[in-house]
Amino acid sequence: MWMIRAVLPGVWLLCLLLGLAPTAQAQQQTGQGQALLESLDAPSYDAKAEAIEAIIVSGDERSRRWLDELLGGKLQRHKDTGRFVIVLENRSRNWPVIDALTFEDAGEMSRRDLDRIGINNALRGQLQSALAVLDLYTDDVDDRRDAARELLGSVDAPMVEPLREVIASEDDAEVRRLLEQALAIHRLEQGEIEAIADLEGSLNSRVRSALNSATRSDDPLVADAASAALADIEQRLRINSGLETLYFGLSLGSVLVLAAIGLAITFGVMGVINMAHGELIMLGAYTTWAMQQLLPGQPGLALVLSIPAGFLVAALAGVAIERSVIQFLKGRPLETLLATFGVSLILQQLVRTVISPQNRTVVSPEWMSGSLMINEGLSLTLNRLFVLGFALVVFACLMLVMRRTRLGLEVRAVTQNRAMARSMGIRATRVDIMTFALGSGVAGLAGVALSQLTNVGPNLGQNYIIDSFMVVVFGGVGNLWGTLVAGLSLGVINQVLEPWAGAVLAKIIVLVFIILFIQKRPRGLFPQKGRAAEG
Amino acid sequence: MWLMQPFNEGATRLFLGVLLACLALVTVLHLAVPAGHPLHVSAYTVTLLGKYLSYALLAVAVDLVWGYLGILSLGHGAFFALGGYAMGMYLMRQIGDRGTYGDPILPDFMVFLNWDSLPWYWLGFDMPWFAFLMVMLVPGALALVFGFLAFRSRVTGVYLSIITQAMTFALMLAFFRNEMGFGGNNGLTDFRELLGFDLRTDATRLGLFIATGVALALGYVLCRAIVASKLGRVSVACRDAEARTRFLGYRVERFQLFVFVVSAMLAGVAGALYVPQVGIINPSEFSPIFSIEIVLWVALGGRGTLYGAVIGALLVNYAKTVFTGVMPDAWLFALGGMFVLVTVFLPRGVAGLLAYRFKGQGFKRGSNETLSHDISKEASA
Amino acid sequence: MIPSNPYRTPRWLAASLLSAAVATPALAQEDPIKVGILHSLSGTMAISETVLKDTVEMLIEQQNAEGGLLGRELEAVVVDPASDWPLFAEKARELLAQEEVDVIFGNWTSVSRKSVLPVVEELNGLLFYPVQYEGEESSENVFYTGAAPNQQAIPAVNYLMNDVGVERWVLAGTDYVYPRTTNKILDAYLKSHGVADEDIMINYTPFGHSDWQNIVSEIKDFGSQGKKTAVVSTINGDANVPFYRELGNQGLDAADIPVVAFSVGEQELTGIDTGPLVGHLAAWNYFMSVDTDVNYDFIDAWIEYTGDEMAVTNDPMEAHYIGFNMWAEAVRKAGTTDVDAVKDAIIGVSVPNLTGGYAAMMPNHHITKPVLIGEIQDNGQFSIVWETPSTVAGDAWSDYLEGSRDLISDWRKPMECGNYNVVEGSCGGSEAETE
Amino acid sequence: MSFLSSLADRDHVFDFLVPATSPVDVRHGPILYLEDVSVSFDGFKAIDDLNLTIDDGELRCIIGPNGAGKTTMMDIITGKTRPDSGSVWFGSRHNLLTMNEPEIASLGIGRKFQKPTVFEALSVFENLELAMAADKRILPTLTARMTGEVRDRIEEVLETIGLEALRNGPAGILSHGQKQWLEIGMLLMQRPRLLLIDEPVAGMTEQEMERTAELLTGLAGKGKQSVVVVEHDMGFVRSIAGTVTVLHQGSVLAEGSMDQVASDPRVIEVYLGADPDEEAA
Repeated sequence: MWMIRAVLPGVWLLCLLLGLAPTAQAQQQTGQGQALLESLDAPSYDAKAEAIEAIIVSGDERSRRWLDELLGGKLQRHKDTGRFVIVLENRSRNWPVIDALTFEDAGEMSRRDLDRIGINNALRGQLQSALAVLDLYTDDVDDRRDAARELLGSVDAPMVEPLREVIASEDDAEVRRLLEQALAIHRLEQGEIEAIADLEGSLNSRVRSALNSATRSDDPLVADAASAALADIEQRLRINSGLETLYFGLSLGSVLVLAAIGLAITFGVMGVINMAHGELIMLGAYTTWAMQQLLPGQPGLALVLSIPAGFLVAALAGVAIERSVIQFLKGRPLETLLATFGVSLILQQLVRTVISPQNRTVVSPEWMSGSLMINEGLSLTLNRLFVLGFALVVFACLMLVMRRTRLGLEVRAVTQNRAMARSMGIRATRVDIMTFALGSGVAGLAGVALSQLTNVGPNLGQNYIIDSFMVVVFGGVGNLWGTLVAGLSLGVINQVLEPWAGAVLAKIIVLVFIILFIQKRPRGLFPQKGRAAEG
Repeated sequence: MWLMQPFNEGATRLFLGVLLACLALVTVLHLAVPAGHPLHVSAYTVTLLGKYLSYALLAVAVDLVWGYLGILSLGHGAFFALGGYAMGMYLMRQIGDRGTYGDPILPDFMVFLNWDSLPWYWLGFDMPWFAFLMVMLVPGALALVFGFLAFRSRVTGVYLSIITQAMTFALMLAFFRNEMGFGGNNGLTDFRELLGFDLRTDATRLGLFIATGVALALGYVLCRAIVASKLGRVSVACRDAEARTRFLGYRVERFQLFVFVVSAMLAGVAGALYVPQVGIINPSEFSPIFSIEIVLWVALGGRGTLYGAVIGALLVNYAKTVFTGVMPDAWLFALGGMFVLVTVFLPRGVAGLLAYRFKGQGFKRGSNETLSHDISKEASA
Repeated sequence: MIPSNPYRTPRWLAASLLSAAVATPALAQEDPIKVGILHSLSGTMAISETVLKDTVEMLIEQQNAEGGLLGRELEAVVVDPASDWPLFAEKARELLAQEEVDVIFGNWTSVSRKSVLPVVEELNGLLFYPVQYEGEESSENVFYTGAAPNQQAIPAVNYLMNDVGVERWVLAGTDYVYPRTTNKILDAYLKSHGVADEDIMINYTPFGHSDWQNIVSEIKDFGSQGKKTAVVSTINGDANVPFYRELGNQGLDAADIPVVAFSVGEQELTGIDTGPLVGHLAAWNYFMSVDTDVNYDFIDAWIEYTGDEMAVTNDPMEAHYIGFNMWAEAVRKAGTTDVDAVKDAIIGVSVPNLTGGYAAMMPNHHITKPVLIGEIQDNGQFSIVWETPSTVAGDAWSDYLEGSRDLISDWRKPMECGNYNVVEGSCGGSEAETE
Repeated sequence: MSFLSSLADRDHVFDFLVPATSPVDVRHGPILYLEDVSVSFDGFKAIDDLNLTIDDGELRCIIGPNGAGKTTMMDIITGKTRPDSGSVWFGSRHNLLTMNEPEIASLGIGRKFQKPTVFEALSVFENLELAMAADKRILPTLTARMTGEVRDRIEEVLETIGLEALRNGPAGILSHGQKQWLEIGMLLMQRPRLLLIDEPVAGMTEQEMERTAELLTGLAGKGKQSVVVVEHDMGFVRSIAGTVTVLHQGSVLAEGSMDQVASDPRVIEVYLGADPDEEAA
């Protein structure tokens, strides 16, 4: 293994520089290609490694494609004919394939007859860095940066010289810095103490690994220097981790807020204890899944579309619930709790029987996966970042609706004095429907967001219903601001506790805290004061 | 003597009569009628009924606080489970060296988690009297502390319901932790004998069934006695017009606390009777969903009429048994539908229906239209 | 549905609880062989267990197509324990006492097995348990067709240690008995192989844990200490999706810190976007991608049965496949479905598994299995990167726990003991007095 | 020596043993005494340093437009609401601000709500029974028995409020006026020193009003109860005479006989002129 790691990318780089790269002379006898691939189809991974090396050296222009497909596990071989093919789509039983040598369409083949040319993590790692080297020559700066980052910790003797030249010709400072560090790590591995200077202050985890292993070096000087550099890095990391925890907290909080805000309306404003709220969230999530099924291949678009769709579906479901159950339970909130609990059971089992008891896959679009790098040590996961933003937007919109629109006015009127509102010509029933639809719709939105974070399955709802109630009650029933503050603060508290208390204990502590808090402030963070609130 | 009061009530006499008759009937049909005969009641059924009865006792406890005190506790499962754990710990100690590892003191799960000695809170549970005492004291103590805090600061209506839910939820998470020393998710199981009786014999099962029935009868009488006393009337007063009751000079919070604790203890007893019959106790009994279900039994049977709670508990659980057997894939529809229909169309539950027939003592009070008052109050909370 | 179900009478609604219960005679139907299926169809475990119910039903169908067993029809008796542990015990009792089934296939979680165990032992039934579990148990009436720790965890760790060169270990699991025990065994095993204390990080999370931010970043940090690091995950079902998503988003790819999971199979992956997970590992005794004809036939049959082109198979399904065939074989051998006869007959029975080899029932009621390590592919399948040269026999009592090191289990006469203590030379514990 | 004899004397009550609920001390005249009381909800001043003195045995009417703070004032006296500032004394011994509702109630301050609140699920008889002045701790309540004298007392009150016939019916079925009376009856059962009565004749017929008027005037008097009536109905107020206090925006606007206040220009202005914070509170 080690040997290959050493040789592989270097060789690749060398032949690039010697100019026999994918533009090289066209030795197009498929014979050679066949032979190269034959050698790939070897039992041992060492043999495979050598084969890969051979492919690289061959400078065959198809090699890049081959390596990519090999990496993706799509390069396969027909058991009987021994023909090499590239699988295009490998989900059902018969797979469309193209010829691996000519890249021409080869119809469909049954997965029974195909042998995958397997690689393992070790090989994968090396292939990646090999391909990374290639990317050093693309025009896109970001690709070059990623490539350079990929090379951290995988530089070796034969690469050093060529890399130097690359650095010389590289115009992007960031890429240069990264490559310098890559070299430095290599030099450090050779025991060069000066190398440490180049690594100081880098928060990149691979750099830290390198330094860490350097601290175990036999040369005491190197060891000390390394640990010194490390200490400095750790220092910076501490600040980072502080920020990180805060972000974690806010992100968890935003989830809680999203889940609870719909409840804050149905429960806080209408006084309806909707136990099916969780299932409405679930419906939103399933809508996202459905949209992605309808629009295969473009998860991003599907996700965007499912925002209105999710809202609608959940809202309609809400209306159905309101008409069929809740309207009969006016002024009996605790009864609504019981009835809607029944509804939630039904909805869950409905999903199980109609769709499936299994979880469904919801794909994250490109622009929502990965993370936004603030610095080498601190990066914010994109999906959560989006959810956080989404939560705030939803909240803002709700505030607008409640404060600025006719509906909001009527809602507040009806909740404060039904009879009075009626006599002033407000159609209370209609308002009820609208309010409940609104709350449910928001739940649907929560579902859409949650589909990006967690399971989309029949149990999705149950996992959030209790937390949601906690948040609303903690924040003060009937107060949207309360819900926002409560959700975010609970999230942060939880995440701050977690590192030293552990996940379970943290949650318990939070619950106990809520209980005690309610003792102190029986009406939550932002209670409604005055006689109106009294029984 | 106030405890004897209920025996003068027609309704109570009727209820006790039916209950005891059923106990006798089942016993006879189980012992006298030969197996295979269509009228034979199998040991399986007996245990099942025993389980239902312990649920019924639990429902009575909940109805006492919800029906008569207007406190909707979504955390009574916690008291039930605590009682169950107290009993479970006793049963675990009874296993002695017959566990898989043959350790004379430590339960199996402690052995393979490398506990070298019993944690302090397991001490004494080898003595039945102590364990049975704990069955009531532990839930009682929790109720006392929790209730004291809650009622003192006048947490009412929905707020109270939600924090009771928080309480049981927190306890569930806590008991899931293996460090707690209660067997974590697996809980306590593999029980062998209770007071020297082998739990795996039908005779013991019948005994447990009868014991549960008697416990239910006693619990019912106790609750009726409380309800029929002046204290019961004060509770109803607290339920319907808390402020007014205060201005009459009653310390509402103390009355609430008293009834709450009594109810918690009853729930504990129910749990203790439940465990040896189902053969396992684990944190899932703490789950808020279970507590909500209990409330549903009461609502379905008819809130504010103790016997209604009993009917509700029996009906729902029987239905559950039947459905999960007859329509495994669809039983949740049936159950869910049942809850919806009853709450919407039978606001007074099954008891409401019965009430049209008889109009005896104890049927009048606490029927639902009189509840509208406190509920609209809860609405504003 | 269940023709012989006593509750079928619509009377139940009208009739009071007792009278109806009284009117439920224990019908003893002679003709069909009754096979009880005890898997949750609702509640949290339905996600994993429903397919197992379908699997057994399919196997029964096939068996009947081949003319049943001993010339008798097979008949499935399905009940729903609803992921509710006490209900498991109750339903087991119903199956054995009321329905008088001849064998039960069922359970997933350890706790459900533990709650069923006393019932099965008391009523002397047969239970085939298809899921990998923590070991430390051997019952006369239970047959463990899933993997014991030495058939999954230990080989996986060996692979990581020797082939991947991992030196630093994160043992992450859901807080219940299976991960606890497995991690204890692994901890002991790793230490015995010279892994230092500070190179092992153990972490437990509650069921359905959905917020992994902190833990993943801890792992990330733990992994940046200059030693090759791997995560051994015993995280249970539902919690995996958010866990893997977080891994992907925080940029921990398999090349840096591989995760080897013991509870994530094809079924679970259907709920995950596997794109970011390519290269992470799982250790099982069967993968859908196993390249044998018997497996392809099984898959085809399964797709036929479910009518879903995308339907996937997984390890517990294979376990049921093996268990069912073993039981059928034993019944043929014994010429009767009588429990005791079958119990004796089944030891030593060996049937083909789906990976091209054979599975044999050991005297300790565990079976022999090959151990496969697979890497997750972008299509939700695993590509097998390593497998044990030969099959491994399941070990009821781990050699790495001092509590059970000296215990062995052998249900053949004359020993007939699930926990024989070779040091004291006595059969300590449970079965001693029930003989 | 006298100390020893006092020890011997079993009826002697030591000062330090005198409980807070000892008879109210009215030697200095006023039985209720509010000074500079202020309270505000979310910035809105419901009571704005209010000063009010009720003499022992006095019958006092308090009028004022909505939002004048009448009900809030009652809340403060009965301990339901705590003022932001000011002091409230019952007699010259009891500082009401240090007590909770039950304590205040057992001191002998009874309150009738604006909206008649009786225990609708309980029978009229039971309503009165609960109101009865008695040991209201838990165990005594649990074991309480219906004695002859209790029964007599209840019958007596039933008579006063004219509900003998409906004795056993649930209070829920009573008419609005009857509920008002029942509530007053419950106050009487408490044997209070001070009665706070909020809008007693709201929704009553003429005759009912007259009966109520008699009832109230009958109650008040030296050594008996002092009565504070909050009422909108001028006719009724005039009919029961007594001193009238006009509240406006949380403080006293005018005080005196009905005729005096009726002729007071500011009062007229308040009642006729549109009030800025009509809907407030």
